[in-house]
Amino acid sequence: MEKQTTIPVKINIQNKDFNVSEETKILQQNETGAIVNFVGIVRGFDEKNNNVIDSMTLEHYPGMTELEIEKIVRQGCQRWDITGVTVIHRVGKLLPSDQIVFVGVSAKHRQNAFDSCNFIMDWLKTKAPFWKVEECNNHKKWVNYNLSDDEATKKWVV
Amino acid sequence: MEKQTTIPVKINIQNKDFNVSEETKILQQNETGAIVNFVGIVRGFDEKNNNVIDSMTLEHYPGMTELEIEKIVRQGCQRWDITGVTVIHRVGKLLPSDQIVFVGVSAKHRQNAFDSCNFIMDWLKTKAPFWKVEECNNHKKWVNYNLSDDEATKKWVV
Amino acid sequence: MVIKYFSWIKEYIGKSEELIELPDDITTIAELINYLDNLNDHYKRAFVKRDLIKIAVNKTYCSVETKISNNDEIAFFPPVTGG
Amino acid sequence: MVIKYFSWIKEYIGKSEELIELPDDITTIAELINYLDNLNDHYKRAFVKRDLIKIAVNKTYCSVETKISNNDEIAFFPPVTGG
Repeated sequence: MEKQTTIPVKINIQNKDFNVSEETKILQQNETGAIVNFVGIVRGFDEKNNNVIDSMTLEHYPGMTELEIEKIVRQGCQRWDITGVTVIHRVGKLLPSDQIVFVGVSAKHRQNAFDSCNFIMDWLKTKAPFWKVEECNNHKKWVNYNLSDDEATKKWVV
Repeated sequence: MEKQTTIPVKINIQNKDFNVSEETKILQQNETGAIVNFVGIVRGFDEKNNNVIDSMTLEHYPGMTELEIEKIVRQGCQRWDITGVTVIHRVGKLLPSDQIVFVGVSAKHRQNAFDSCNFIMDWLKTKAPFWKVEECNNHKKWVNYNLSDDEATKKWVV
Repeated sequence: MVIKYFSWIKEYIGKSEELIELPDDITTIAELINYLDNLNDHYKRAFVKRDLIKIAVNKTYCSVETKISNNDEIAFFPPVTGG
Repeated sequence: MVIKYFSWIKEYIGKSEELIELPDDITTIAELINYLDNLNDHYKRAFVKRDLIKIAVNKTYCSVETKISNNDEIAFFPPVTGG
């Protein structure tokens, strides 16, 4: 029997901020007992290069970004029994401590919500076409990708 | 070297509802890059017994509840590099689709936030002295504990 | 000694809390349960599933072997169902 | 054929998008990269780390062996860094 995959899915790429409470309410469906939210925050310090960050600008590949996130969400829906998914990713200029990404999943049971949210976030990090440039003292630097993000996806290979 | 465990921790047992956005903001510290929130929702249907639920009332053991949650949070702080923890659990009468519990963890890196939030929630389920009574047609029924909740804690045994 | 009861144990016994003077010959939780069990049918009914019952002494989980004294706060409750 | 460039590849090449008429003898992404590489130093610099560069054809990830035609939308970009 095929798994039900026709759950409410919301995917937004936007400049504006998001409200975690409102998104949590939207994720609630009839049978929801658990919601897990991931919120990514812009950090003011680049640990690897020992740099302070004044701001960061995100660009993306309109159209492909949404398609890639849809693919990841579809895999999550097939793998876990969940009742709703929301992915919001901001683009444009952001400041330290700004919210940058929201991944929320609702489910009947909590472990499905935890695992699918973690799964979607890990794959988003390695597949969704976004690029960050960090700004500091009028100098800009494209952020290098993290090998550890590729590593993180390995736990989902069955 | 001992792990830093003096991070901001908030533990509240309360009747009133909580605001997920506000709690998310409070969790943000200087170095926070990731926040994972768990929100538990009152379900309107008891799957195991095939019962509709009109309302549910939660009682707890004042004093011991806070102590047990503190112990769990302390273990989480020792095990993962995290920057803030909030646990809010409601007591009293709740209706289906009400928010019942919030566990939020902030960290520099996302996997620590995911794992410690999951850990705290699993142990809260089996250790924190709360009891639910379900009400339906003026009939009340104490909720039985779930063996699967004991099972869930086993993944954290190292 | 303060004894607290929660959830259906509280309902079976008919009170949420009571103050008792601990008899001298009772030194462990197991002995306290036997003592309460013999008081009347309400206690007997509450302690029928005694293997299931959780015990706390001074707000910390403990076992039936735990030593107790008259200054302790004891609590009996079913497995927890929060979250 | 539309070719899109992102992040530092866009900056090296100096444009985010261009329209080219695909020469008849170019049938794969690998051949297209060689063709662009020979146009001028800007492309050459962008494609120096070509093993690192990600490729999409019609908004789907693909490899250098992927067959392409003049109606396709091609994109070249560095490993992604969102989230």
